[in-house]
Amino acid sequence: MGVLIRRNGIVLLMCVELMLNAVNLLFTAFSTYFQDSAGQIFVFFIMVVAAAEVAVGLAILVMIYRNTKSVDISLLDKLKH
Amino acid sequence: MGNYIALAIFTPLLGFVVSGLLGRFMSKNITGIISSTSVLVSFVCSIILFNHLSNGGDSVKLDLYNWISAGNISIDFSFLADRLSVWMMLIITGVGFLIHIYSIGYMHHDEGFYKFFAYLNLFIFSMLTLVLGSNYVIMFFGWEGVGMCSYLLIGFWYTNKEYGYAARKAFIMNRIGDLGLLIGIFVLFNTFGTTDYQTIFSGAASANKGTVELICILLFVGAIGKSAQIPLFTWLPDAMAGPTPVSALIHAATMVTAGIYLVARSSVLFVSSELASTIVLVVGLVTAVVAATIAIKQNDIKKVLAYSTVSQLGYMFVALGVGAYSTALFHVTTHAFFKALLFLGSGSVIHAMSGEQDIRFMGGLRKKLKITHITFLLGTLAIAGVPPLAGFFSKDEILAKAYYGNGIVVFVLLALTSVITAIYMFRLYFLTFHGEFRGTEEQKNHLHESPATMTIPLVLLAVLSCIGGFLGLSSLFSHHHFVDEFLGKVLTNAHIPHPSEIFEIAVLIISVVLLAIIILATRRYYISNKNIPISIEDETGVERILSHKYYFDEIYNTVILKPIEWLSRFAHDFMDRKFIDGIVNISGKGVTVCGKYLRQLQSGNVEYYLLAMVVGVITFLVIYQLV
Amino acid sequence: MLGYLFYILSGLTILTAIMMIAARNPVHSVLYLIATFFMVSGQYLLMNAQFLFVVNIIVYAGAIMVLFLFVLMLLNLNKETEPQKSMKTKLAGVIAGGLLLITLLGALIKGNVSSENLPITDIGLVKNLGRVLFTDFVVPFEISSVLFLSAMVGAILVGKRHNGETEVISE
Amino acid sequence: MVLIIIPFIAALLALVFKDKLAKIVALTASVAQLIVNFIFLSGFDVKNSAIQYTSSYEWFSALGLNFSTGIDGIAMVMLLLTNIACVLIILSAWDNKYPGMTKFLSFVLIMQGALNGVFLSTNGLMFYIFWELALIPIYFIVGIWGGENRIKITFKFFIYTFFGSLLMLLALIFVYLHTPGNHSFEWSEMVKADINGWESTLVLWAFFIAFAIKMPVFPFHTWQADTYTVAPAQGTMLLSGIMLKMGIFGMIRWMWPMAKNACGCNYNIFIILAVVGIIYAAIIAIQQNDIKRVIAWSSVSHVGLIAAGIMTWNKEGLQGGILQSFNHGINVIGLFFVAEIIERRIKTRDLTQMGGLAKYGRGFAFLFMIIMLGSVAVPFTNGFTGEFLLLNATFNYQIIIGIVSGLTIIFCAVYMLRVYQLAMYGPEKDNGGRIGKLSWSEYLTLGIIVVLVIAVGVFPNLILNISDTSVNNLISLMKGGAIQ
Amino acid sequence: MKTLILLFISGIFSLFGGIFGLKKILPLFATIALATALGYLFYDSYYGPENLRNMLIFDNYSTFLIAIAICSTILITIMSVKGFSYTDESFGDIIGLMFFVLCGVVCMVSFNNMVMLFLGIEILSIPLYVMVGSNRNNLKSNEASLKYFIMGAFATGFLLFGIALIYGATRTFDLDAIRSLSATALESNPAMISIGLLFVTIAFAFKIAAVPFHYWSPDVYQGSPTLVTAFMATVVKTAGLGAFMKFIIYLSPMLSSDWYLILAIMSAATMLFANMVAVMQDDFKRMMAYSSISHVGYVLMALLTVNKDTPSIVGFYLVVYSLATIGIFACLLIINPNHNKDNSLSIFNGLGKRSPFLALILTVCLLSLSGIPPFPGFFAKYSIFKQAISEHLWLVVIAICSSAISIYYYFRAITAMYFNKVEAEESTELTEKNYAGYLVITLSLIGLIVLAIFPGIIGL
Repeated sequence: MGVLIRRNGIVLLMCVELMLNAVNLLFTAFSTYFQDSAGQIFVFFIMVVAAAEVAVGLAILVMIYRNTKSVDISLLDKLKH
Repeated sequence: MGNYIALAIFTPLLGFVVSGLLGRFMSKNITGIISSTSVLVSFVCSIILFNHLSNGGDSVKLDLYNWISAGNISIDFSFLADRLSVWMMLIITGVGFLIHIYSIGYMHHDEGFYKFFAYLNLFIFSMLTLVLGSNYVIMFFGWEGVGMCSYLLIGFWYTNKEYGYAARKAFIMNRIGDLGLLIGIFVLFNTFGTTDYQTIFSGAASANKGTVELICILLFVGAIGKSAQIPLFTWLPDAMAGPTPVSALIHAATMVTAGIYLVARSSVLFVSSELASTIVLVVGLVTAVVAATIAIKQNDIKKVLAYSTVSQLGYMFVALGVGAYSTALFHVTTHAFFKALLFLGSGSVIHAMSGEQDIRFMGGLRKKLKITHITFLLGTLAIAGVPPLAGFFSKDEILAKAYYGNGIVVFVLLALTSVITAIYMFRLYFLTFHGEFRGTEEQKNHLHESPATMTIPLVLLAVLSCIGGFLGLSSLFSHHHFVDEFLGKVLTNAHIPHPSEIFEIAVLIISVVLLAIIILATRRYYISNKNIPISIEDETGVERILSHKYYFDEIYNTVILKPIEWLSRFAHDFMDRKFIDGIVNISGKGVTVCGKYLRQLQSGNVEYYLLAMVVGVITFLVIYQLV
Repeated sequence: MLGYLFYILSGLTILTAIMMIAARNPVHSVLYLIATFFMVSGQYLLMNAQFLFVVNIIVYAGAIMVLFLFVLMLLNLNKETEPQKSMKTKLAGVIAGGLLLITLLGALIKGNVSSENLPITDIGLVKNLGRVLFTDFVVPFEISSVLFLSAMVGAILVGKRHNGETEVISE
Repeated sequence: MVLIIIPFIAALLALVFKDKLAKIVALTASVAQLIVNFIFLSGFDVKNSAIQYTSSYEWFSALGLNFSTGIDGIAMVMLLLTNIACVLIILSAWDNKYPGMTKFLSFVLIMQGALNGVFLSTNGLMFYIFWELALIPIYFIVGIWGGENRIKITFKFFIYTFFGSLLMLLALIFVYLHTPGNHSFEWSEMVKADINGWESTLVLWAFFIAFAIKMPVFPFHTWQADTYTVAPAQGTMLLSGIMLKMGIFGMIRWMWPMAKNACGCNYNIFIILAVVGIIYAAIIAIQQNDIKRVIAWSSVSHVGLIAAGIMTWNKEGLQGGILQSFNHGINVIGLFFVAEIIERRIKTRDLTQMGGLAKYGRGFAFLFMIIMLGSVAVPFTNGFTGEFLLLNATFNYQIIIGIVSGLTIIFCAVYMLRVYQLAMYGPEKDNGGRIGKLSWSEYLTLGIIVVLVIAVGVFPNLILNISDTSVNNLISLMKGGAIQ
Repeated sequence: MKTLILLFISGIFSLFGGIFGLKKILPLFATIALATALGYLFYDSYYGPENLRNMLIFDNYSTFLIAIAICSTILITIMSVKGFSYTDESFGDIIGLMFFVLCGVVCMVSFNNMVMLFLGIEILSIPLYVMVGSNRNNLKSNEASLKYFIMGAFATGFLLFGIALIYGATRTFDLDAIRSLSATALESNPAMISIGLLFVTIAFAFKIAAVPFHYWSPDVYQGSPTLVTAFMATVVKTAGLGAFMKFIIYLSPMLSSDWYLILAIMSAATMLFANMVAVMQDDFKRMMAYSSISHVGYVLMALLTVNKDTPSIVGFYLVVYSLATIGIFACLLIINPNHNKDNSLSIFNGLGKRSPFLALILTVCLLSLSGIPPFPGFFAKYSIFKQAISEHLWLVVIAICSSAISIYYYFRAITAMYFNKVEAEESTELTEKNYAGYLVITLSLIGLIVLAIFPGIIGL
């Protein structure tokens, strides 16, 4: 939900992380419930991906900030229609 | 014998090709001679055929090849020379030949000389096809062909805009009739499975009565167009735009009688259909009266003759309507003689007057144009019905048949028309040839008699006009009615009692007396009292209506032409552009408009995109759960 | 006992998460997020997923959040600079999110997930997980190296300062 | 097969050469094409109702697409028309100095190949492919060498007709899926497809709309007048002379047998539409001042009659329709070429700006006259026989319809004579435009047309015999007989 | 397997090549490497399907899709000689990333386990985010990158959630197991599995940009450097659609009619929406973006009916689509090598005169995309129609309508090339000779012609 109402790119990114965490929790719960370790392995991979994503995402944000001096996503509307 | 048919038909075609293609490289005389000769050949063939038939020979049939074959339709390109055809052939080629000769002189100064002769030959060819065709389709072939030639010849002097319009009008009005004829032919096909004359006529008796009536009416519609009957008669006076020999040949002697030929040809069908015959009678009668009255007030020498032609054609249709087919053909013959004579005579006058056609500017021509004058006078007497010239006998016969075949009303109206005919013809004659010359000085000095190529046909036709009547002497004088005897074998005449002798004598005496009175009265009115017609605008009452030809053209203009023009604009500007194309364009534009609005969805804002995505997910979830 | 702990932890997770979204200052958001991660780690522990518990704290709370903070500081964004969204957008966001939640819940409630107590197992131990990871899941494990490599290269490629031309085409 | 390949090769070849040489190459190719066509004709057995010269190669068998060709009588007439017309069209371009003449000619040749393909193909999908292929060159011809406002108009034309053909594709696939046994796009298999009830009606309508747009039949005609007007003369000739025959051919060869179980009542609607179109277009033609527009509308009117006649589905109507397709193709090419000649000389197509052209162009006036009369369907000319058969068919179908469509002979006379008169007759306009001498190519083109007009008028059986047996076969097929 | 390794190693080599300034030979190297990878691919597949611990399965089908992707990449690599002119120093990095994306593609289309699917998508996406933004000085590129990233991350959430739910219902990530368990799972946990499937579908829809999850696509296509756009439009689309198809084919027993209905709606909406909006576009790249969205709609239509023909139909479609798209983008790159100039349709004005060859190829490609016979695009589209017509007549009708609409915008470009007058400022000749670009367009033209004459050569 945070993704939907915040404009700050970094906070948006954090919200995405939050979402991933929620999914992680779900996986772990299922995993425990099923007595199946695959779920937890999956969580591990999600964490891997999340880390990679954050790295790239933050790099992009930095690049944007360097060019526009802002991380406000609603200012980005050069490309439309 | 079949070869003679082919020779008769195709020599003029050859003449057309030769004079049309090579004409411009040959001298005018040679062209004229070639094309005249081609018609002469046809004429000779006609005489041979006539001889053959009148000696009791059988009808000659010539099959060329199978023209159209599709499904049930199979049409042979074949010709049939029976008595009716050969009779018509004689008139066409005979009068045609004379007119060809005449044209050599008349058209001598025209640059389109060779073209003119080519067209004339083409016309003769088409006309022969018309009368010789052995089925309705071949006849229609010729029928359209003569219409086309008529179009070409009326518009011969194409640089004049009015002439062009006249030509168009003629063609289109003919086409209206043609449509009727064409549909008639379709019905014939439907009913008899063929259009061959012989098959149809032998099967006519067993055909459905109503269908035959329908066929006859449709055929008559065709005849109305071609023979310039009410309501499609207005083209004929306008057709006078063509060169005068054309008027003589096509619009007096031959083509316009194609309608008569058609009805006479189908006499088997018409005899048994009362309704159609009545329609023919009524139309013919009304036309005869109306056209005659209009002719009184015309000032153009050729227009007077044109209306006279219309009126005389009406006469013939009356004869057809009462079932006296050979009588109608008899009148066709005599009419061909004297009307051709009159037209050629008027041509000679126009030639002398350097193209002037208005009788108000003529007068006193008899001194300069002696031969023309005499021949024209003979023609006038003939058409007025002075015994014993040709017109008397044929008209007299029609009157008698009408009286005995139908009744007193028709008789009286016809007689009245006859009187009016005499009046306008003598008006014409006196205004043209008597009194003072009213043209310009220049025209006066230019007045001259026409060359021999023109006067010889005049003389020959005058002779024919004088003696033509003896082909069908009424029972009063002879028991030998040649026309009736010759044609009676192919035409199914209705049975009409022979007129009594008292009737004949009465008609003879009355007509002579009446004519004498008319001649004197018109002479007094126009020559002695110098009542020269005034311009149309100043006339009042009935005269005005007559001068405006009963406003036929105007009515057609407002009732038919204008609405069609309006409809055309409406259909194009509104129906097509706005409505039909509008729908097409709207469906196209709809897409672009949709595109225009839909692209607004793509606002460029990520938050909004995310939101939209979630909305999409929700929508699908809902669909998923609900459905 | 464990049951109560679960509810408390859950409550706190949700609370901190909401706080994170609601906080004006990005730095506060980060802090709330770290708190959330700790709560989640606690949940892992409750489920006896020890490996995940550790990794979560190290990777998320340790590495990722530090990265966040670092960038925030680097860009000097620790102010309430963020202009507020219009009420309408906010409302739309809330409603959309809420609806998503409701429909999801509605859909899932139909399913019959039995609510028996979770058995305590030892699959979450490092030893067990490691065995699975390096037997069954060795392929993805290896392949995730591609991911990391590309993320690294990418981050450098995008993030490094351009030398030479500095003109920015903003047309 | 050969007929399709020659033009394509020639098209490539023509591209290589410069203007003059390209013209020679193109003309040679088209004449060669015509000769090949005559060779086929000479070996063609008119008594044999089967499709002859069949050949088939696999193209994309997974889709049921084979390169199958064959000629029956109907196709033969159309091929003749196409190949004669293409010679005329290339000849008529001899005096034109378009920029990029070579490209122009190669487009014309591609078009010829595609059109031959359409008429030759006995495979449904191949038919469709060539059908579309024919659209592309004409799009460029009109778009590149067209007149004012061409972009919008070609766009509309293209999308409109493309939409129609997509419907046809739909119908073809639909029929394909109903062919017995292993599905096939071969014509002989497709006619056996078992489609009934409303499905059949759908197929019928899909085909009809596709073909009706192409022909065009009222009310799908709105692209036509504009496109004809804006296209360069040769483009218009291609469009009107040959392309619209694709629609007629399609109706006879594909629509009718494929949707044989559809209710006959649909044909009532079609015929009424066609007949309305006859009168509607004729009335509009009366008032147009652009000579090409008049001819365009007259084309709508004539085609309406052909469509109405065909859709009575009796032998006379079909034969008349085929014959008239041929005739109309020749006549309309002649008329458009006449318009082009006038435009070359006096730089306008506005009838009100013309007048008295006959004076300094007698030969031209004469040739124009015969072509015009052919269009008016005067006996001696080709138009007569066709219209006679067609009108007879409509009349037998329904008296009122026959009479109403018969009005065409009046209206046609009205507008054609009007054109002739305004252009050729009357006093000369003082804008200095005169016809003068025609060049040899102009004479040759018009001459060939005139000879054809008269020859077919006098011996219509030349054409009718070719298609006779095939039409019989088609009719017996529709009546449930077996194909031979 | 060997292919995957080869690709990865080549990627690393390229990275180093970039560092050590071997830019000149990098495209050559990359092309050779890709060709070798392609060779290995076929070599491996010759010995039958290869199963990698139930994680990846290289069968004919995935081999074919990988081959498409690699071939497309080869063409793009050739173009890259001039294509990345805006950046010199990171050239090697971009080539390397391209290889990594290909690794992702390999994982995606041959996945046999949800983990691999997830990892594949991420390996594909993360380098792409970077590539999109690789023109660092262009704000449009930056913006595109960020948008793509944010939305991509969001979509990843959906994918994970979906996988989690499927896991919850079936207790496994293995595709075969899911398939065999599906019957019991459907009984015991219908809601969970169906919603899980829906979420995964949505993630796929996002990746292939189907309406209404297409929002990122036009912006990103427009903002990216042209070559990256070409890459995304071909390789990434191929991968996304290939994976999605595999997903559907494997799990078809689990997919309810409701699910198919949603897919059908998505397909219809995609075709209509994309085509309608494309009509109004002035920017060529954006127009091509919508065009590629609309093609997704057609492919989705094919996926509605799963039978033995589906893979070959989709495969054929993808080949034709990729060839034409690359041809178009290559032409665009030749015409407008300057990445910072805008790509409005007017750049094509008078191209028919300026460069007939280029115009010809562009025309052929556009006609092929619009599905006009006898260009291969027609066969592709046609086979889809044929596939769908018996069950989804309404959808085919919509497809046909939208095809007719699509003519409109494809022909706008053609019109511009041939019919529009050249304005003075645009009449500049194409000075710079881009031989690599010409090579590429010639190759794609040959490919298209071959496919037109022998459309049967591609069969699985």
